Amino acid sequence: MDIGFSPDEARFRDECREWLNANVPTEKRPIDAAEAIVFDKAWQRQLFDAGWAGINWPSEYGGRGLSIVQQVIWLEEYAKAHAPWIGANFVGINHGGPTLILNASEEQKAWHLPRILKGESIWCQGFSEPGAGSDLAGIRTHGRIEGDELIVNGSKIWTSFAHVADWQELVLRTEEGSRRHAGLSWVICDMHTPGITVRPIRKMSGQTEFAEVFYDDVRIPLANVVGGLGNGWKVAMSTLSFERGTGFIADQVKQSQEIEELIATARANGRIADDCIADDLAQMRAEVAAVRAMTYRNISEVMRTGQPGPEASVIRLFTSELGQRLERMAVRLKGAAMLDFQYGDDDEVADYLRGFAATIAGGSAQIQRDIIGERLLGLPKSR
Amino acid sequence: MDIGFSPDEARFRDECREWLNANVPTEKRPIDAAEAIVFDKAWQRQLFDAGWAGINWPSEYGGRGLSIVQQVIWLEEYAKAHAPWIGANFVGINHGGPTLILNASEEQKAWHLPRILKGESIWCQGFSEPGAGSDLAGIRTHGRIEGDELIVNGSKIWTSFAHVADWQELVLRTEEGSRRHAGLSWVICDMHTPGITVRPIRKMSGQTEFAEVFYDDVRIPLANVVGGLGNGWKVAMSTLSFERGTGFIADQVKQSQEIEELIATARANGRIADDCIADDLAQMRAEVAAVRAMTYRNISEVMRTGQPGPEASVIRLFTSELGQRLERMAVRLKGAAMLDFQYGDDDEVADYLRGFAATIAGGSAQIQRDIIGERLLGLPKSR
Amino acid sequence: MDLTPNDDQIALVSATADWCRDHMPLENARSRSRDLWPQIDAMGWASMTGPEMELDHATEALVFAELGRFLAPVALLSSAVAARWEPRQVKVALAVTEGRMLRVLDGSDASAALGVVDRRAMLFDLPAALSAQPSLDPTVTVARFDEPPSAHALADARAALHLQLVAAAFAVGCADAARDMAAGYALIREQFERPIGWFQAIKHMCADMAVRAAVARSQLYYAACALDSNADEAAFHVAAAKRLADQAALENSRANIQVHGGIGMTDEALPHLCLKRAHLLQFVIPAERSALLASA
Amino acid sequence: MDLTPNDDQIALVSATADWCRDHMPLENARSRSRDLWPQIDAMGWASMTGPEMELDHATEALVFAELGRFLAPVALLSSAVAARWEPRQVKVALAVTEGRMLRVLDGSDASAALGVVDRRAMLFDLPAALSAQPSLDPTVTVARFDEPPSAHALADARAALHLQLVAAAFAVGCADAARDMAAGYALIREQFERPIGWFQAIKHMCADMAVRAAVARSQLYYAACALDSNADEAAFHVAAAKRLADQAALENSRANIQVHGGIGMTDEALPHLCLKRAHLLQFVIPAERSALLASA
Repeated sequence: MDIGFSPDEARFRDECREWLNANVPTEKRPIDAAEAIVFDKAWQRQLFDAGWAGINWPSEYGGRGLSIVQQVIWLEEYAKAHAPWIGANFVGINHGGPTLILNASEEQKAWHLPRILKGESIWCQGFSEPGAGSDLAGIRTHGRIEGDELIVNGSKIWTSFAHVADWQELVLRTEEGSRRHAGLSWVICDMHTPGITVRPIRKMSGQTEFAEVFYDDVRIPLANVVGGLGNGWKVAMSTLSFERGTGFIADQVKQSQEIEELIATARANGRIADDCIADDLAQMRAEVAAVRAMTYRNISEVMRTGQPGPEASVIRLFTSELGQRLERMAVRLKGAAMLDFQYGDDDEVADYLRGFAATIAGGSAQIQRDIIGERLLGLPKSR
Repeated sequence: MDIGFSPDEARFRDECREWLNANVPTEKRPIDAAEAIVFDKAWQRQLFDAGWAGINWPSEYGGRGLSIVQQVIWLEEYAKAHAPWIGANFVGINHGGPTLILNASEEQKAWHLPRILKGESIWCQGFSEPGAGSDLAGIRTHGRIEGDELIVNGSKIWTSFAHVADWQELVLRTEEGSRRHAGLSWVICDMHTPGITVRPIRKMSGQTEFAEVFYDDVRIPLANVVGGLGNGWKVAMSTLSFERGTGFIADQVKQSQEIEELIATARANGRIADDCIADDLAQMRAEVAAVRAMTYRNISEVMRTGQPGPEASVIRLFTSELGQRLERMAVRLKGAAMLDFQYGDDDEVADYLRGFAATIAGGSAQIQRDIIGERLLGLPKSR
Repeated sequence: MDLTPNDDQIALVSATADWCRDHMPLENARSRSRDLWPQIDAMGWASMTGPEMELDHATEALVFAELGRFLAPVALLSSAVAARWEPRQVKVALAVTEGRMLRVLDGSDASAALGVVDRRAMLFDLPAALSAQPSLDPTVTVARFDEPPSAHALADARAALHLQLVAAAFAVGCADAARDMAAGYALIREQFERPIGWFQAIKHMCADMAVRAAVARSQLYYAACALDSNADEAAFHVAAAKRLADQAALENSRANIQVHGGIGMTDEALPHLCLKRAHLLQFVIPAERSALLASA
Repeated sequence: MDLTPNDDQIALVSATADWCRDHMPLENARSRSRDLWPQIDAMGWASMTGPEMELDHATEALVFAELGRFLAPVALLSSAVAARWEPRQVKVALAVTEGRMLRVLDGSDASAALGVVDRRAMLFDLPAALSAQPSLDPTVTVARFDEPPSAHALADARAALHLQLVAAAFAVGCADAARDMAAGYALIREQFERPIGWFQAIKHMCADMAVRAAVARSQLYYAACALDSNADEAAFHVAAAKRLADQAALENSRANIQVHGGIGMTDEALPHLCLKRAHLLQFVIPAERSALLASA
């Protein structure tokens, strides 16, 4: 075991850093949704042109075909350089693309992957439904096969970027009368198809980043099914493990920066003289370090076996709760200025309010604990 | 609402205090079990003779027939005077006796209650079994009716004072083939009956206060059944509410004393300079005060309606966890001297180790939360 | 000794709840009209312990806990304190000080604001027109003063305890509201083909909310009685009530959002209103360590 | 960069576990014979990073976590540190200092004790015969000195970090042992006609144990590597590992007793052995706030 990097890797890190130092935009990512999308697309294109998009994606689809460690190095340097959040490209880059790489046909990959990397295709998710949040298998949106098309009816919710997306990774029921995990399919849905209505939902932090999506006799070609009809559950699950390979890196580096900033703030405003504050900061600094160690262990596991270990679910749960504690500390240090928050502000209070999602979205903390108890410890399934 | 006491009550409090000041033994309750039982019996007799036993028990059975508030005042003054724990008389006074008052026949009450108050009858419990801890309805110990006797076989566990007890409140299955709550009976078992074997169990704190009890064709007269054959569950539950009327007072006063002692200790050894210690102490002092308020609310409810409110289960859960936090603070303030603990010591470490029982015995913290969720909030039963 | 409300108090609490449900439902908390305050004023809540009604703090605490459940305007807190210790018939805004900075909450139509500096209640004079902005709590506006306006201290030291007590009562109400919302949702929301309240993970989260609310409410009653009887340890008991009520309000509000899942994070659902109110109340005389550790 | 054990390390850990299961099972922890130490010594664990074997701290940490799972004698910690920084072939007891008071743990057949004073590792000379008594941890004896005996500091400042690291490894093993005991019991113990591990209340308690153990173990690996590479921030990483490992050991031990219920509170069951060991390890160079907040 060692925590050092090879000379090649060190050189690669230097290259990342140099390019980022020279190219990270000086202006902030815009808050306005319409301006943000223009910004996101331009920045993704710039990354692609310079060879920084899809570092560990296959080179035949526009990626660099490099190792996961290089991807990790890139993400670490990216965060350290305070490069902008990839915003609207998030789902395509971190979720839709990886799912296609693992499950899609040659045609599907050849068409979609380069467009994702270039920032030409914006993707959104379509998993959760009003009646199926933590219980993904409770999906009721359904597609009836008619000729070579699916006729889709139903609705999805909590879909980020729905109003700007070109494509959606849509999981729906394609076998009438099927129940739970059976009879689901994972489909590429063109968001410009007639019959789709998007209703934005405002968060308690003021943003309207996510939306409800309604499908009224929406026609999707059967050719857009990924991984075969009825295999939707398997396809959706396959991405989770890909996502968990490097998906944690960005969060981890962000938390490393946050804890140092919090310590600096507490030193500057004198609050660190309160031992309770100091001890919480000390504790979280140890925990943030441990998350990096866990993430490295997980990546080492992927390199060794091609699969993240079962402890990926531990990272997910622990990171989400640690993130919330960091955000709580940030507002605690803010004092009565917290009262001045209003919708439209993009500060520690907005982060804190948005951060409630961390233990809810993508499987609540309760579901994560079930998974850990059942998969890591072998306890009996209660559901 | 008011927190004052009437002039009569204030006079009663003075009487309690005067007598206790003059009569509380100067020597500590012995640690040795055999010596302790002699001590406990003598002290109980002294209390009875002076009119302090069974303050709110009916006067026809040797009690004083006074109000629950007077009982509360007595218990408060008792604890403040650092009067000895009633030890071996605990089950008879706090559990067996109250159950008899609510459920037993005239003959049973007339014979047993005065003996309990005088310290002549030592009682022990017989509810839990190796296979039925939190799940009391899982009881398997059974009694076969033969003539006017029950022939009992099975075993009980976690029975405190089993080795010194004269009588046991024994809950067992008297209907063959019955399941769960049905077919149980609550029986007075003479611990000197042939066929009873007691195996002491050592706690992790070193004491052997509790034991496993085995029944091998033990004959108990049917006349010893309390509340009717097959009504054991109802009889056992009836006591819980009685117990919860005043049962919390002694704990509460003890915790009030503990927190003041902890604050004094932390001031004396300088540890209070650590804000984390100071804040934990401040928090627990607030919580101890709240427990008194909750206990008073509960007693007020009993006075008003004859029944403790459903929030008695809240007091139970909160007090047990608060007690553990107080004990943790005590060992934290002890520092490395904690390492010197050995079996036989009766100090903060022993209290801490014994204190694990608080969230396990008499219904685990998990069961208490189920009860609160179901009975207070009306959530669906999960078991 | 009696820590249960009597029949009169029960009737008053129940009438308060009825009025709030009709005139000030939580669903409308974000869009309250300026006419609401005169109606509230007419109900007399802002002068319960004042010279006309002369009710005790125990009754006031019971009613304010109920008002707190509906996230009633925070100027009720400051107005009630002013009405008792320096009687006036007008709305008094709530002041929060931090260093030199003064924040005036819920200041519309108020000519003064009441807050506490160094454990002493102060009345700040307000200019005729405040430049108020939206605040964290959507039911409240905030106006900031870099330098505090002219002010005078209230003569009686108990005024600060009074403000801490009614703020604690509001927090208890907030904790209750969050608990009831969570339990109500856990009963009707289904996942995995069962109400989510069936699952111990949710059930125990709700149970802990019930525990926090019950603990805080009990101490609130005791503290109110201690203030009524001018007990020596009133300052400790009120501080203890505030500490436990603040924690119950904040932790219950957070748990309520978690129980609600996705819908709990939206602006249109109600849980965030409790959260934001809970945060606001933390700034109204938080219970200091020293007050809790002071010898009686 | 690789934070997974290699094949050699896996084999070594597995051999360690096999040996412990055969020669030092947890069931016998209270009645270990005096012959155990020579056997342990023969296995070489106390000199893994010493001049003969020259293994790295990463390998040592892996093995010590395994030894910690079986609550191996605590003199292994001090002996391993002494063997590396001041090579000697004898058992070195573990010293815990508090003010002037020195406690020597597991001192039988030891002529010296190693502990840390002001972040500096010290070797204390011991008299020929110690008046040792039972301690909180039934596997350990304690001898008290009101005034510390003669001592000298080890030359290399890293010796103190080394002791902190192996103590963290023991704590990680203790946390693992408690987690596995709890999960194992939750699978076989039935209540309400189901294994108790079916209930979310128990399942989530076990899940949290798994999280704590995984977090602490990861940081242990990182800290060991940082010490191996003499990284500037090694002191921080070792302190972080100790803090998280201590918490995991103590909280998992407590949770394990709760999962076991009544049986968990008895002397004859094993859970209390983990609890008592966890408490002991808290006193071996606890991670200070200042070390965790120090700039790299």
